[in-house]
Amino acid sequence: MALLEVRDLGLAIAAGGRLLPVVRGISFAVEENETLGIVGESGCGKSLTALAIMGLLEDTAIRITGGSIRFEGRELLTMAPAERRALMGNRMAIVFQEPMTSLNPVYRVGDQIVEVLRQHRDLSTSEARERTLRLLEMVQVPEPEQRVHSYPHQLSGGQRQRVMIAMAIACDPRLLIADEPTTALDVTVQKEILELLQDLQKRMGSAIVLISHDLGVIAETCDRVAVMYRGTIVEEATAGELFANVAHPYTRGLLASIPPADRDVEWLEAIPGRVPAVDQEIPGCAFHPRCPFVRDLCRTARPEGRDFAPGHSIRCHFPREWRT
Amino acid sequence: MTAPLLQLRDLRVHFRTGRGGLFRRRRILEAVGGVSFDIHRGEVLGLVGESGSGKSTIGRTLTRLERPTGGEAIFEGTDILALTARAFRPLRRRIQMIFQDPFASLNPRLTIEQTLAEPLFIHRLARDRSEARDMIAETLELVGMDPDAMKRHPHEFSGGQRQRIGIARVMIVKPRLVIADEPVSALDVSIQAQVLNLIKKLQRESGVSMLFISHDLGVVRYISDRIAVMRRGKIVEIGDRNRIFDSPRHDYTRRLLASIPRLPPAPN
Amino acid sequence: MNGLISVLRSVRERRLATIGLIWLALVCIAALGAPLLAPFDPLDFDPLARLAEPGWPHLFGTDHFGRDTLSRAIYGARMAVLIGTGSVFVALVVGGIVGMLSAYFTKLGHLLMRAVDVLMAFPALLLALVLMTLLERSVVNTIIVIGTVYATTTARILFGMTLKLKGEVFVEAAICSGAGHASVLFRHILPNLVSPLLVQASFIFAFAQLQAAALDFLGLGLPPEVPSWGNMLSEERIYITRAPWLLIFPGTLIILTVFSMNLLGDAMRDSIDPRFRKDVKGV
Amino acid sequence: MLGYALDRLLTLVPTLLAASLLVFLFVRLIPGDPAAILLGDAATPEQVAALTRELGLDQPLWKQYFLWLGNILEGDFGTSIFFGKPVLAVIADSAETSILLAVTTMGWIVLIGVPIGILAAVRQGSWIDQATSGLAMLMASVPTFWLGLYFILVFAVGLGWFPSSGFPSITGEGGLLNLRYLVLPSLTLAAPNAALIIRLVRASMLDVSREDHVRTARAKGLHPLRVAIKHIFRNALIAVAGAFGFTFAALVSEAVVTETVFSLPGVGRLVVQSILRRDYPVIQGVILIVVVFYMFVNLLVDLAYARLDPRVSLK
Repeated sequence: MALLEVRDLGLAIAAGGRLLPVVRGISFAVEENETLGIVGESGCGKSLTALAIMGLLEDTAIRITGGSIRFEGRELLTMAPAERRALMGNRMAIVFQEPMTSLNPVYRVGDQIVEVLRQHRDLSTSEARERTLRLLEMVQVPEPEQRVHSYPHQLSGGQRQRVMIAMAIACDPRLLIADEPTTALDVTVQKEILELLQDLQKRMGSAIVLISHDLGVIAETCDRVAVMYRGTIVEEATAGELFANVAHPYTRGLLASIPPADRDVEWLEAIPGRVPAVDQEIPGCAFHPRCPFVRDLCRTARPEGRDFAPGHSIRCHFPREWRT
Repeated sequence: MTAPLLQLRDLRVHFRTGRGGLFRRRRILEAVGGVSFDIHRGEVLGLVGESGSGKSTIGRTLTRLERPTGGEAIFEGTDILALTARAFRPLRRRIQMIFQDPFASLNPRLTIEQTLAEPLFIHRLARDRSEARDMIAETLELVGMDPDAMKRHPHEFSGGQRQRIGIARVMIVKPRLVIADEPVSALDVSIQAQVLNLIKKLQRESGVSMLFISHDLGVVRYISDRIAVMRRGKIVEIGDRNRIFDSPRHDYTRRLLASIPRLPPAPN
Repeated sequence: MNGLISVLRSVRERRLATIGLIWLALVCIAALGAPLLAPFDPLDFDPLARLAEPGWPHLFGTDHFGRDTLSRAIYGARMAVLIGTGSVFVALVVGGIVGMLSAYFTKLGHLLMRAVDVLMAFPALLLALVLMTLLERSVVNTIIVIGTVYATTTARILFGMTLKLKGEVFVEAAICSGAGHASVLFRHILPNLVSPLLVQASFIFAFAQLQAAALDFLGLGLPPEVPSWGNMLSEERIYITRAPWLLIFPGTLIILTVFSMNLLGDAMRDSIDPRFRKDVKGV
Repeated sequence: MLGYALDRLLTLVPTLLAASLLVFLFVRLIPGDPAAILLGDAATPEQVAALTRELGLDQPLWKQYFLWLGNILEGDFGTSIFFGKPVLAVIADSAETSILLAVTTMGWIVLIGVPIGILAAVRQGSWIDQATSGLAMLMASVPTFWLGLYFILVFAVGLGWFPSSGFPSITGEGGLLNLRYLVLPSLTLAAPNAALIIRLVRASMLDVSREDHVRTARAKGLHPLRVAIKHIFRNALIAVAGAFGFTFAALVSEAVVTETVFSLPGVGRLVVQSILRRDYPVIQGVILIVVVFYMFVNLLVDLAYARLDPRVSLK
């Protein structure tokens, strides 16, 4: 049994009395000790999936339209709110993209970590403070004795993100979701944060779901990768298999779109067009209007998920068409 | 070799942070601490650095959106930093800027035609509306947009399209120097590639000089002829693109390059 | 123009705001057509019918001089509209110019905004009282005084909003295109302020009614013979038990008018640029 | 923090000077001989001549101002025409009523405004929210004197629960029980202001609830009520605290109408009566003191901001 199992999860945005699907039945599983990367462009539904797993879609315009999310064998979507809250920040935790705004500006960072410890662990204030110091050491915040008394705005972006991570791992979560954890940071800081996450995972043995728009970040950090496009996972495999044998034209297009820093490229092979608006229904394969290898079948029939190679699944009628 | 189009000499920019007072010291922040470089005709100089390195401030100072505290910028023989605002206005046609945020850089109340016609009338490049309209249609096609777009308002366009319109606004006045301040960093990867290709193509075709500011080393490598690496308001290293990437001399450049996540090549 | 349309659309979507709009239209009709609509002369004494109860021919009774309450109330609508629009006009024009220019031309602005600060050191009602002491009691002076009081707040608000817009990328882009001060101010900044100003105007209109009524009540507003709702309440307050209609009727008119304006402003506020939503605060 | 406070205090000085200049000019703007105006109609030519010399009215205007300012700083606000005693003493007599009225009113505003505002925000969109929001707007649309008159009619005249007018000092006979005289006036004065606070608390909380850090708080597994109070309301308080301060500062002058309706011997009523009596020295004195009070409270508000929002003072 996987630690986290998402099955046919459907999410829709409620707008003007209509429900517009944004995540269209995605399934994946994450094991302990594993890092799953979910990559895709904005609007593909990757962050909403993260919020759905964490149970943070309440009070938003997003509705869960179907499917199941099982965590440690228990169904989350039908769980009582109190029971679910007992898991949040405890067995499962999340690190958000914006370290600038994700911490409460009026409380000292130490107190914000203490809060989550006291919520889920039966600790005295001084025990919680002691543990907070150790957590800040773990995430390599310099001079933790001073930093616990700092307010968020007194820290740099990288330090704030370390505090967010300390808060997330405070209760030894089995699942850590990192939603674009380094997007707002400089490359040198990004590298440190990603190394920290990998290091922590080794020590704690928890599962990580890393969500990013940056294929480079995903390629460097993840064991398995799921590529999302317009609410579906179009390709999924272990990182090694995926990048060695890219099979979906979208994945290939994404890779070709990124100007590499380690070699010269004269022209980028950009994916033409853009992601259709949410309220636009696309018959057949959602990617067909932008696909350079489109054929008639793609315009009418929605491709089902299938195995392209062992452990490498794909949603495409004509994978690796560029080879032929 | 002819004289450079722009010679920047010892540019310094300082910001005051917060309000000071008799009982509190006002802090002075050095955003740019003595930067010099040349941009030659037809050349793209990439300016790369992390946030707070002062790279954007240089671009904003050259378009006089920010006041320098020292230094000079000789553009075609005149020090544009020493001119009065009034005297600089005609020169604005020659030095244009592409902004980062395509959602904020277009006035939501104006149609695309109104936005694009503005510089034409200011700089007397069009005599009347019909001539302006022809030039706008031509420029929109140049940036890969349907000329019908001119009748619409910014909110009807996607981020990539708006950035194309922003580029059209710059190219329509036929500038000599374009300052591109993180022009693609707000865009999704697939759109970013389209816009980068467009900028590169337009630069090649028009031979305009460009100061291309970005935090993304891959992007800078793709577009620039020469590259300057900035850190804390100073240039730590400047040189030809391949020299910087293949044999970086400064520690910071090396650290920067080592931090970039490695990306597998796209299959062919 | 687009702003106006979207504002009106947002109003239509709210039933309560629509009712408010209808009420305000009725007030305007009463104001314009007062001589035609009023059954009696609002100043005519009828010594035989003093404090007459509502009935025929005085539908809403008479006051202690025997003047027809309904007719006075209809003429009162005239004063309400006049004072409201007049104050809005003074506040928006004076406050608007000061606020916008101060934010745009920083050196001048520093000076002007300090002056606004000084005026804002006087609480609103006190400032109105002081100014009224210096001036004769008249309609125009009441408008000037209330307009001035709200001109200070309007200047503050506009200062803030203009400053925000001035830092907008599209304004910088216009400057980079070579646009001059006039073009930046009137083409790029002002049109983006129209809808928030409209919201502000509706709140000023509402406040002005209450302020005018308070001044009337204190005997420092409109001249006592002018038939305004505030004066009606002020003069007849001692008859609150003997002739309750004399207070219920004009009081309700004020409340309905202010309430409608507030509803309208509130509905419009939701339709404007979220950046400015906090700036225009009504009730 | 101390530096911040001192700086804020220092910036008040020029504003205060300018405001005092306006107050000074106020009497000079009234047509006629200022000395005659300040002495009232009953003054003899000798008295006028004496005051002209005392105030330096034969000197240039700027000298007159500094002379006047110097007197004020020494506590000499002049003599009331009507009462014939020092202005400061006249104002002191009405201060107790004004302060007690402002404090009780503030109590109502907080007691009514905050809980209802929180409730409306937490139950956003529910019937409770709609009802309270509508009621709040209605409360803000009622002229205070009208409300006061009906309070008197119902609760004083009709039900006889509270006295309808006046306020004997709490130091006199009856002691603290005399505060019952202030129940109706303070409720009258509180109504529109509480309405404002209800709407502000609600709006600020809704604003804050959209911020990222609230999502972080939810992700910690905290109880929704804890999120609402400790995270949302605590941040909303930054905006609300300002409104509390401005409201309190304005209450003294806003009380003009209420004090008139309930015949309370407060500063507000003193202003109105002095205006009607043309007792200019008193008007001048009251305005000056109210302005200083108003600015002082605003200073406290700024300092409260700095306490509530660590980003303000430490930046």
